[in-house]
Amino acid sequence: MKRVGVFLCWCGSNIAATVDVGKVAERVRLLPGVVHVEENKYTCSEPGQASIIKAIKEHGLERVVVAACSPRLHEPTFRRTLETAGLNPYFLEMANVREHCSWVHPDREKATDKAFDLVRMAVARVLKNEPLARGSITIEKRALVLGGGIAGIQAALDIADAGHEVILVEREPTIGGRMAQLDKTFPTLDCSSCILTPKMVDAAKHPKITLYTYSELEKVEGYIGNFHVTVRKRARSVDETLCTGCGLCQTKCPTKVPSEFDVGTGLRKAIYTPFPQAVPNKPVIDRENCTYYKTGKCRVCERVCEAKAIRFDQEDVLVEERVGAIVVATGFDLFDCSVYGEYGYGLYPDVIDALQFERLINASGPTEGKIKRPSDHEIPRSVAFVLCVGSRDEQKGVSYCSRACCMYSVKHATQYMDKVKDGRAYVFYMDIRTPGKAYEEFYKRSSVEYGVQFIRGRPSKIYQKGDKLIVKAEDTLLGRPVEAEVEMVVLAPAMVPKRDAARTAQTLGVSYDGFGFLNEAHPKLRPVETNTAGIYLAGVCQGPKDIPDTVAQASAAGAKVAALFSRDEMATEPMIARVDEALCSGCLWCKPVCPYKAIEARTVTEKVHGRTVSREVASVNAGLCQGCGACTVACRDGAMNLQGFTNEQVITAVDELLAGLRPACS
Amino acid sequence: MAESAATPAESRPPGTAGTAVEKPPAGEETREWEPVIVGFLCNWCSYAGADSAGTARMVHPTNVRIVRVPCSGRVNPRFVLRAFQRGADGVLISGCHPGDCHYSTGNFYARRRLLLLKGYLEYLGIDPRRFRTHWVSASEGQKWAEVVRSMCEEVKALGPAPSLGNLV
Amino acid sequence: MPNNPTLDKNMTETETALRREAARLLSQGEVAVFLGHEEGWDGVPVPFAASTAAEAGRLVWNPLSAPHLAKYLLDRLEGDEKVGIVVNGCGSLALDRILKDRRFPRERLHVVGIPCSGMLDPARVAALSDEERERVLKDGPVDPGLFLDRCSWCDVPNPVVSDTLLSEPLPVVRHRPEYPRVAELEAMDREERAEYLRGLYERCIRCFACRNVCPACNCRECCLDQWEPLWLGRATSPAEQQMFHFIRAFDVAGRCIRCGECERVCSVGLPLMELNDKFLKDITELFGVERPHIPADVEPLGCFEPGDPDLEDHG
Amino acid sequence: MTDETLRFAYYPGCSLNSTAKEYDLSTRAVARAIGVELVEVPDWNCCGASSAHTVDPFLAFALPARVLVQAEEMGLDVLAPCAACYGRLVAARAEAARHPDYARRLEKATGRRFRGTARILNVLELLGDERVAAAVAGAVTRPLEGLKVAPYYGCLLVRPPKLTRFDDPERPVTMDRVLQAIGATPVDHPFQTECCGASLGISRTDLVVELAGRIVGAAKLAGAEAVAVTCPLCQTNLDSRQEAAAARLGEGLGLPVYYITQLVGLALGVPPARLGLRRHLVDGLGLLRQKKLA
Repeated sequence: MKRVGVFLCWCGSNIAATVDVGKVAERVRLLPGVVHVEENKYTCSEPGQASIIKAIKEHGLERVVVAACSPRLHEPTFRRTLETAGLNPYFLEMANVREHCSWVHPDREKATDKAFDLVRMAVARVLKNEPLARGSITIEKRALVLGGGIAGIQAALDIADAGHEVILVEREPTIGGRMAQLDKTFPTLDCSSCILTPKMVDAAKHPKITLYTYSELEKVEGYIGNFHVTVRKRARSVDETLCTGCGLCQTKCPTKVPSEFDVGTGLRKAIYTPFPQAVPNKPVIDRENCTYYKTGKCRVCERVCEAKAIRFDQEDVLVEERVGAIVVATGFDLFDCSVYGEYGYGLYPDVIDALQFERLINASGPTEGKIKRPSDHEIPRSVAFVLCVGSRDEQKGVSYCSRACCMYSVKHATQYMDKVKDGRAYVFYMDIRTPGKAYEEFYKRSSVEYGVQFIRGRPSKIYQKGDKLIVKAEDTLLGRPVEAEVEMVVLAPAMVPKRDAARTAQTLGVSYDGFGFLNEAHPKLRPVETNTAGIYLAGVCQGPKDIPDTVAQASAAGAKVAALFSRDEMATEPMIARVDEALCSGCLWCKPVCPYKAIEARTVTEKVHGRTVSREVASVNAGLCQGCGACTVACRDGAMNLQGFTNEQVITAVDELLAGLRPACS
Repeated sequence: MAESAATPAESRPPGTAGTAVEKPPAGEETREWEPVIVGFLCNWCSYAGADSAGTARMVHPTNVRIVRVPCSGRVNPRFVLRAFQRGADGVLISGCHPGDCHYSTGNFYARRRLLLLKGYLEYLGIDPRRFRTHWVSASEGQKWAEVVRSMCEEVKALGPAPSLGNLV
Repeated sequence: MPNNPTLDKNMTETETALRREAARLLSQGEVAVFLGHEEGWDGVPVPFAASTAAEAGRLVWNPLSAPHLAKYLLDRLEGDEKVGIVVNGCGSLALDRILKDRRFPRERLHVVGIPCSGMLDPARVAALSDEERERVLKDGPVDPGLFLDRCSWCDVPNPVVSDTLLSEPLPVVRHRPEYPRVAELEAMDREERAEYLRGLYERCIRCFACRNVCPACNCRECCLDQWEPLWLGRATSPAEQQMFHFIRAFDVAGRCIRCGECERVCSVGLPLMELNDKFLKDITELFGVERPHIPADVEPLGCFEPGDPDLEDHG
Repeated sequence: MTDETLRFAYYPGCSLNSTAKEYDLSTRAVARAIGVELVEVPDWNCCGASSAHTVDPFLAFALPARVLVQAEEMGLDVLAPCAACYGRLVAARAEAARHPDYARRLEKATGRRFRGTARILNVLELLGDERVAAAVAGAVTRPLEGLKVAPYYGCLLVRPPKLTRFDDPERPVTMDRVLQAIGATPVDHPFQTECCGASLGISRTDLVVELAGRIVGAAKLAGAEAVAVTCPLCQTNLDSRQEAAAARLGEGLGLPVYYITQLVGLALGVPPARLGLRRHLVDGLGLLRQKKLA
């Protein structure tokens, strides 16, 4: 039997005042395997640790039990102590006799009994501990950033500035994302594109950044430090290397379709760049709407292109890249306001959503910044802004607050009042939420200086009466129903995850919540990491936020990646699942329960009765496994075990506890 | 005595909770019977929650002996039946709240397994009050203390778990 | 909803077709061996592996061809020759179980399927008088009580896995399984039930026949045979027997095909399906799996719904 | 299923037996014309609407549940044309799931078991059913061409959406489709699901006149010549308040208020006399004759 040393900590009086440590020591001495018992006033102190090292050497200890505080506190400390003494650090067990015992059990006798039981279980368990070794994996110092909105751009720039290569993948023909669609940003009212476009250009020009626009993530394999990603570069039908971005093709193209960028408030051509400042400033052909692709005739763009850059026969290209880390910044969609039938969105032309309003007030938008209502292009003399369309509504929408709508609606109302001096702006709200620097002041100014009227109540109905819209609501501050007659209504839709957010999450192997937002590893302490090591989150794909928060999170993700890339190798935790291949039947029922996709089939070849046969077994990817152990329970024959928490160890602890309780029983 | 027990019974020192009713150790007064409850706690939420209870000095009964596991998804139902067989008066499993699992989905799988187990234990004749599952987060020291208190009271009222055979 | 099992009137013809098909497969080298039944010493069919066209002539198919054959595939894991096998509806579930558990490659199989309207329980038939038995096996009519229990609720008359069918598929009426025996036990009070089950565990002699016949118990090495950890103590005691049957029932929970073979082969006649059925019933009630005995690509314990019943509800 | 005759347990309820007789007549006539068999629930009782659930929750459950039990025993799904009856029946089925003891108490009281197997349909669900819609489309002999009708769903049929699970509670479309199918022109107006105030008919007549007037007024403003309804209370209310509302608004209203089944019946060639078209306060026949539809 292995030689066990037990170190009983007093923790000053924290333990010793309640637990009779001497009595515990006396009983522990009799336990099988125990060859050395020692009490320390503070085991975690320098002298305490030194005495462990000394005892290991003097008594030839092979296993160590420390009965002290919670292992969550000092397990790493004592593992290092063992390592210093030349023992495998995982030959340690701790008995938590402070948090779980002395601090909560004032009855000295009972606390002492329990302390002994805890040590007894630890001794039995430590005898089953196996030597474990940390592994190491090399790190490919290149990052993939998924999504080219402000979050992706910021993360990419930060990582690239730290000296690492970045691959920035964007689905749309240009980077820029939602922020490019906005007019001004609250609360400072600086122009969105004025602050965004320089960053777009920086990203495109950066020597360390490779830009794949009009491209999508196809596949991800591997694990932290060693991801293999496949990106589909969709056919632009334009040779980017030849195109000069002159824009002649767009001018001549005869086909007009509603512009996605203008959210249907304006038109674009079938060959187009979404907006003039697009990066790269090279058009794509929208094959679904292009006359040539539909009828085989036209080719006007090809004729007018002096650079001869049009490529009707271009095909999608799959690009494979090796990266060490992935930043996900895939952004969001807006809630479909037509779910609220009572608001008439989609039915009454002058009921629009907030993003459409952004395009209407944007100087580069379809109305060149003049607020004209869609039905008759007249300037509305009055506008109602309706908050929480979808947000905070469990009946029809989503339960959460979308965080930015209060502020941008206040901004919209302010901008409207600024442009239409004699106009009236009503904001229908449930609560105005202004948690941000200078946000509350901005809100105050909107009513005091600009005369925006705030009505606390969620509209119950919006309907057309002649050329006016009637907004019915209850003013809950006055306790009275109100009906506002306005000429335009702007709905503030909830921010919702991208339509395909769940698929993205599944491709990446990260978890997502019931709405489809990607889950951070810890809501407070690990807000930019995911539970899959090496994958980080930035921006609204993780949850609604405004631009400052998005940029902050993106930089945080960038810093995480840079920190990871500061080393050539990283150590892996050995307390992960392990397959006993001799036992494994290869049924792979362990595979679906693994949250990290760490289990794959592997073919092993072996000699049976002189013949070489091969069969499939489960195999655990040490880079992916996080050691939860869910697979061990799915494994019927016990081939899958969790190092550090093996079946033997758990059973031994249980058996020891209960066997010890009835010593007279046989 | 089970063959699997690691050591011969005689070598064990006397006197811990749970022994009094059956055979009071020599030289000690007969104490009130105390149930023994085996607690399987996930490392990230509930074990930390029990730690918080300690840090906040929330006094609760001594009867629960905690076996730390990384996740409630690591708890094999066999462990639970094993504990009952070897004489536990109760088994308590505690993990992160559904949706808050450190490993994102471990406790969802645990929930399915343990739901089945719970029904089955009752089917086997084990009083369902002896087997409890609670979701306790790292910050819920108070809840942990409450859970322990109420379970101990309940199991104590039930008395020693009936022995199934000659194992215990 | 109960089923009304009947005996197929054309079994003799089916038997001839089976022999012909097996002989063809063997002689044309499509399979190296064909798993079926031959007549046993007492007239009850026993599993038989035919290796030649001549041996195929010994194959039988009659109202007592109850034993499932899929598990015998595990004996032929090594090597790469193709294996022929005959299955009826429930036999195909056993086969599908082995396939879904990835314990035998589908491409090494040639499955001959026989739609089945009912099979008799050999033990029940054996208990009849000689004339009775003669009459039952020849031309019926047959007392419904003589059929295998699984026939009374079976709604899988046609093989779910097959390469060739020897007769026309039978009409299928789907229904939700019912578990009257479990319901009966659940209605007992707890102590009464514990006492009843204890009685069963006491009778168990740990022959492991239930495990050996079970198509869902197909591990390379059974955990019950392992020494470290010692999942199952070596002592013979009701407690260990309880552990034995618990481990088995839980391991097949969600994968049990409800064939009842464990019960049929139990050497001391224990009603083992009362344990397996409890899990099947609970899986339906808790997780909404309507027919949990049909092998699926995702097993009930290998998935979850965020809205599964909450465990904590019980105080 | 398509080859079979559609059969439903028919629960007319009190209204269809009295003030809304024409709803009963026209529903049965339409069913006959398209080969849907309606079997009246034997020994049916009041659904308890408007009074029972303000007094005794169990009684509010038991009354409609008893009706459902009768239907279950017939093995048929239930057609309940009255929107209030429909609402109570649907609610009872949901209550049974929420209160298992209710079913037990009911069993004790009536000796019969409530299983909740029967599905409950309102008239629009029936007319919206693919098979029925096809049958109606195929049987139209006199399309109501040129008749501009404002669909009015009222508040009970679509709410609460969790229970009724029928159409969009704010912007329902089923009746529009039915109207189109029979050749009429549905007229969109903003108050299709607004409450008409019927339950305050006696206690707060002033309010009701305003509410009803607003609905009919909006329909008229939108260009409708008539209103179509599915609820006896709505019909009575919108029909009877128009004079007072018109006086208050200072403009004439005078829109006939038809049950949707009356219009469907007409389009299927049922003689007007068999549809109870004379039973309305605002003349229902004049408009139709003027349009040469009757």
